[in-house]
Amino acid sequence: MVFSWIRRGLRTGVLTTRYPAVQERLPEAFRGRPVLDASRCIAEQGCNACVQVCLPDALSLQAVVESAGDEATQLVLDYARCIACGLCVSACPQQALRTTNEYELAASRREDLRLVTLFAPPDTSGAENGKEESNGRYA
Amino acid sequence: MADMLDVATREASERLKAKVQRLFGHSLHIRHVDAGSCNACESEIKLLLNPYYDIQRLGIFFTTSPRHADLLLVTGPVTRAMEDPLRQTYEAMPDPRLVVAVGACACSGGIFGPSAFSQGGIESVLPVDIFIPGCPPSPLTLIHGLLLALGRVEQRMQGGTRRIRVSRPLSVITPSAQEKEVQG
Amino acid sequence: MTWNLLPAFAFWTMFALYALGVALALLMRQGHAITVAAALCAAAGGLAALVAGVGVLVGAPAPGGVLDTNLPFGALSLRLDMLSAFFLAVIGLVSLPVAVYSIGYLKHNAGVRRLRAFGVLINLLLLSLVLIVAAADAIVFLMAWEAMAFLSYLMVNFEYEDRQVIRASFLMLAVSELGTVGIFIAFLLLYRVTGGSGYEALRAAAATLSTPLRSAVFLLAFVGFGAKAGILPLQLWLPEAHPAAPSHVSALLSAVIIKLGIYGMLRFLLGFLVGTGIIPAWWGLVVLSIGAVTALVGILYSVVQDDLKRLLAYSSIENIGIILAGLGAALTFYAYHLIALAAIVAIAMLYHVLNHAVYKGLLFLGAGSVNHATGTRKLAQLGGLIRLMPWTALFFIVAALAIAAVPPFNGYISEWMLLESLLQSFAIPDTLTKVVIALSGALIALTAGIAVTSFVRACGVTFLALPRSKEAAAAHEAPLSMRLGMGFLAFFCLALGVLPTFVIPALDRVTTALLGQSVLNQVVPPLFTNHPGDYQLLVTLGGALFKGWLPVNGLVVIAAPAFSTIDSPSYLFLAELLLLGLVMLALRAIRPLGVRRAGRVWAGGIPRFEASMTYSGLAYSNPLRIIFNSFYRSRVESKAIAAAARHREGSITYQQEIPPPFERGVYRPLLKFGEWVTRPVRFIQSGNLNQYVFYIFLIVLIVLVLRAI
Amino acid sequence: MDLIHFCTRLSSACGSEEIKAVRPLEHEIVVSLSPASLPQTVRTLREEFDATFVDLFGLDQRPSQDTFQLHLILALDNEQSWVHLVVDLDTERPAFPSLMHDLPATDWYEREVWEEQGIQPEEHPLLRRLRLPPDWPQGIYPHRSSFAWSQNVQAVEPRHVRLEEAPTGVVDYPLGPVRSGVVESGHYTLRTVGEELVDMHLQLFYKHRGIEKRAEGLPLPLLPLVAERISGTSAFAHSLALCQALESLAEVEVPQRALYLRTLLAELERLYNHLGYQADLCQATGLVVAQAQFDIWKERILRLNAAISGHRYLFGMNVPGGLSRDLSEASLDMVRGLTTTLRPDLESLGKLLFDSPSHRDRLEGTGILTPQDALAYCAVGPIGRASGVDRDLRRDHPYAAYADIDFEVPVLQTGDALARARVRLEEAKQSLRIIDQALERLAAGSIAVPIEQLLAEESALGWVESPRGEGIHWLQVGDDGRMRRYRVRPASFANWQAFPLAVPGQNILTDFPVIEQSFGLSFAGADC
Repeated sequence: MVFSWIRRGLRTGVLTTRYPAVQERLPEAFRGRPVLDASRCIAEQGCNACVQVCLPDALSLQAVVESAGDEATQLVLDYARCIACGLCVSACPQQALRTTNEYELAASRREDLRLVTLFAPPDTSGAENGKEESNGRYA
Repeated sequence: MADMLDVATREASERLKAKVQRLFGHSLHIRHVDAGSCNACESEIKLLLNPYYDIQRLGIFFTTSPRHADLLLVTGPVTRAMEDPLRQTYEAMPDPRLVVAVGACACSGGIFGPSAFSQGGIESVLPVDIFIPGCPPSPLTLIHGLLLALGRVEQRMQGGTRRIRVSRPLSVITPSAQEKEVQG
Repeated sequence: MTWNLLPAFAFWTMFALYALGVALALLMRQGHAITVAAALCAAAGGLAALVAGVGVLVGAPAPGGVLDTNLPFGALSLRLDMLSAFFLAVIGLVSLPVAVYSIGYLKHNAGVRRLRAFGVLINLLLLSLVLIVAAADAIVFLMAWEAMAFLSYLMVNFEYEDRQVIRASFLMLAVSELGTVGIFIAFLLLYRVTGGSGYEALRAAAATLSTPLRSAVFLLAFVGFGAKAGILPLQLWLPEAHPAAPSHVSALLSAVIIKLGIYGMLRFLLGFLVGTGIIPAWWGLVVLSIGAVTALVGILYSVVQDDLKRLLAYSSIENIGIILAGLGAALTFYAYHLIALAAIVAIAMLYHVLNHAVYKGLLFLGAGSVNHATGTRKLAQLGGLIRLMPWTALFFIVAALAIAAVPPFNGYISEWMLLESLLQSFAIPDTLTKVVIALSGALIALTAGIAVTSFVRACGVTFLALPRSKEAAAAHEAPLSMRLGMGFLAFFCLALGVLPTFVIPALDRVTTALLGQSVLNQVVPPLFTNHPGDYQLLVTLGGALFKGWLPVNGLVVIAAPAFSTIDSPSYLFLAELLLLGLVMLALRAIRPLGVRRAGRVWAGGIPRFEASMTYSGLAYSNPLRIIFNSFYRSRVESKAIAAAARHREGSITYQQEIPPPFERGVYRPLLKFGEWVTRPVRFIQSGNLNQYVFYIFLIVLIVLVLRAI
Repeated sequence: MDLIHFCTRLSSACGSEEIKAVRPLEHEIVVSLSPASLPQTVRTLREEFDATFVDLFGLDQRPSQDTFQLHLILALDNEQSWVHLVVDLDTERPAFPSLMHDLPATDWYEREVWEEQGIQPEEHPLLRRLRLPPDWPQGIYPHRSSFAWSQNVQAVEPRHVRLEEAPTGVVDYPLGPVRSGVVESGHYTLRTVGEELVDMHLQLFYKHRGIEKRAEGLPLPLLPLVAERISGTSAFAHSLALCQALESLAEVEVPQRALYLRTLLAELERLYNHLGYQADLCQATGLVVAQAQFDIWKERILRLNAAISGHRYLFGMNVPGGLSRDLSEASLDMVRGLTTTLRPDLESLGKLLFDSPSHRDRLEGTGILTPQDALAYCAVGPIGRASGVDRDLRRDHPYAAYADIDFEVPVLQTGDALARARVRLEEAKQSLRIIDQALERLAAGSIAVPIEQLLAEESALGWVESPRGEGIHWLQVGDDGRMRRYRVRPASFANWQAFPLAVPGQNILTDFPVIEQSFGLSFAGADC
């Protein structure tokens, strides 16, 4: 009896992942955290389709007043709240949202899980529009 | 002034964390507490011990008593009834000790809180060192989080603000759906 | 006066002190003063006894004297030979602290009459005890013996309102008298040979008896004194009398009085019968096997008791068993002319007598102060006392460690020597004998194991965890006098354990006197002398540390010459101290990380940790009960709830009942038989005083007539 | 027999003067009656129609109509339908006669109604806190319509449950809420004398999250998210039950393909649960290799789930009207691959497992739940089936595609840990059969129908045989077309009541972990 178990165990061989020494890959289909392609998002036009379907309030949208005094719109994506249900992705009219299969998501500070996208009015200095200036997130 | 103080405290905490990582670097004992999760997180945490992940190869073990534990692994949004037991468990742990929030519920309350029934995240009860988001976080995410607590891997997530210049005019925001829900 | 006259002086003042005690108790008026005066006299007497005993043991001339009377049975004589001296020392060693202890113990007991009674009785009782061992002829012995029986009966009866107490003390008296009959006949059998009642005469008489008659004497003495010592199946009075008596009395009972049973046996077996040369081997085997069984049964019942003092009483039975096993082994070896081995076992046995007197006395005093502080002896109601009465706890735990034979305390050395020497049976040619000895050795070993359980249980449930009743929660530390009494004995628990090589020479003198061969140099190799002989190796191994500093052979003990299995509690103790120091240093060296916090007990996050959640005595011993249940024949009634009742949180009931040993099997039938036999002669007990006077008159008449012809 | 005929029988049997109305719906007979006649009606239903008690809950109809209602749901397995008793209660002093004396199983339900709705069960022997936390103030009833999920409830001085004194010498061995290992939070008080287990008391509901209340008022697409989180390891089952209820309220036909895929996914969920269960049981008996073997399979299935559905626990698959995503041919092949490799392995594993003395001896005769107790406490699912309760919603009240799939329902009579383990293993094998059939009958087609809105002011019942047993979801929609009242009766809630009956008696302290694992109950699954 014992030996048949041992044999079984031996026959199974080694399955153990070598992570973190070797990176693993989750299946492509895996529904991980959503990421926003800001260039496609039309939040500044008052679209809040994604926010509407976000049960845990991971997505929120509010107006802020910039230092310059002009109105801006900010879309906050809080991964600490996100339950990766994927509803926002299907809700987005612009396909600006997609889920990823990244898995190294842990963070030591709450702020690190909070990604703010600020839609500011056109820059008088004529920088290229629709382009991201600072980039945080999954480095 | 305020942010200076914030900086000071952060430095202090960083120093403590560094010390902890030196100490626990190669062996860590975990006490898990379920503070009201749907048992998916438990299921994933248990699977860390199966042959596919086998975290013991990384020197990480689960212990029975918080007296032997270095790290408190908490799941769930901290329901009212679990608040005191959670506190007690934390008190029962020797210094220095780490707290890791597992899953959206523990990190922020997720879909459950704050409400009449739960605190909404363990941050409102205990100081949290590591947040592991996800619903539930996959075992690999858990391993990453635990190793991050030990300073054995790099953090990948970085928050922050990115600014998009848009030529289109800004229009007025309609209030988001959720406020409506809240008055039930 | 020179030092070697001191013992004789002490010996005679001892009697005076006891007499003084009695007188003061009778004359003084104020209650507490009576207690103090009487107790101090008793204590002083105890000290004197100790001095006299030890003095003689270390070589002072033996005091003694003859009072010639013209009574029909000749002269009354006292003499303190080695054996007597040893037991006198034991009596002194225990009675001194017990007397001091009683001062504090009785303070709360109001009632001058009662206190006066105590003052008189304790001194008389001690007087009778010392007379028993100091007696040098049968008459004095028997008179003192009867006095002891009766006085201890009165002492146990101290709280005579309680019917239970009356019953218990009467049972004790009855069994004791039963024994006395045996003893009396044994004496007569020897007496009628030469007509001399002096020990020398009796010894000589024993030599001339035929073997069957000598065996008869042996059996009578063994059973007669066994009744006092509490051998199976005559142990029944112990677990009754000990809880009934006030604790200082139970201490005397257990530490001294039952030992006098042993004394009597030694006097007869080794003193009278053995001295004559050949003895049949079966004597020893009988004593040995009965001893071993007594030990096992005693401890098996000790471990399941809920009453602390009853628990201790059963453990006394166990220890008597161990002592008897030693005696039996000694006799067996002697029968096979292995005198050296016999002497070694005898030393171990005497050592155990001494040790048991010390730690059992201490345990009873400890139980006494627990009872004094909480008003209960039920384990189920005690708990958590170590915080409330730390000193008592300390002393009790020391005694418990000693009785569990944990070095460096005294129980260890004697039990180790005993077990070692039981392993020597291979030296005996006869196979059956070997087997019996081996088996008894196994039983004793098992006993020792269970003894640990029993006393871990006793200490743990009494002193650790949380108080299980509000009485226990309101406990207070014992008054100074009681702590002094206990501390004195606790000190000896350690001293006798750490310095065996100071004790063994004295014991060796006793056995030499009895068996005629000294084994001192085999048991304690002369490492401190300049020619250690065979033990050169030990010397080079460092056995001779402290050479020339101490007035002893050495600090190393060899229990079994054949294997030369060696131990030295003294060095062990030093090592332990060293280790302790190192640990302390280590602890100092390691700085705790972070801050040190005192938190709640961890119990899984429940709001309150309560006494009901701590492990109970019943639960602790239950697995043992289950294992040995075929022997206990216990009854368990447990009602698990019906499904519907559960919703009313219907309470559960759990009852466990363990009848005392042999109750069903032996005593009940015996009792019935006894009643059946005595029915025809009941008329003798009419209750009419005149009739009793008439009986006495008749007896006297008969005696005179007998004397005339 | 057709429902109309049945209803007439029913009303005649129960004495029509109390029965106000009997209204046959599809699979459901709604009977409205007065409180007084409740016990008699229930007795008749159970004795003459052998109906099984399923659920009891209260309903606060205010403000729309000014009434309190008590709802009882009983299953008529032979008629493949449900009896739904509706009792209108007095609004001032809502009360009803307690059913507990006939039917001990109703104990927890009545206590729940009492504490969460303020409805008084008369002559209930022990009205004590059940689900609400100890610091919850008296007189605040979370299931009254006036109460909002997100409102702030002031904590009061906690009132903890106090058990009555144990007999002297009997130890109250506290276990939990924070217990050894990675387990959910719950508290046991084991009453033991050394080894013997004399009695045990159960303290659950440390994890009360107010899920039912959470769901109320949410828009349709978000509802499954809540249902999934009742118990993560039966997420698919619960969301399925909810969706079925919603679909019957929307009166839509779910496309065939979706039905078959739902069946398939539901069985995948059952499979990984039952294999994980065996692993935990092996852990309890210390059979490490076997534990590893079963854990490996569990992980493989979870990975398969992730690959085909995007989530290891199948969250977000069910949507009202069908499924959120189709399974590609590749995915289906993966499933085929799994079944073909798993089937033989499961056979040999099972054989090896139950032939291992070290394992078997710990299970045999341990923690016996007698058939009588199982019936009295309405034990459901594998637990019930191991104690002779021959019920399985997949067979007795078919849903999804189970009607035209054939499979066996293993039932054992002994009710000990071994029986529970065997039933679970046999079910796993059956699951493989079901998956294969689902795979071969799977036809191409759409996987969901859109749902515009729900019938206002209507209610519907949804049911599912979750891995842990029968799960019941009942919901009522308000005039705004949104959920007004959501009621969930998960499987574990029913089975936890039966659990304490299996512990005292012949078992010893070290049996307890085995007993606990052999029930394999979920705390979250009991408490929503």
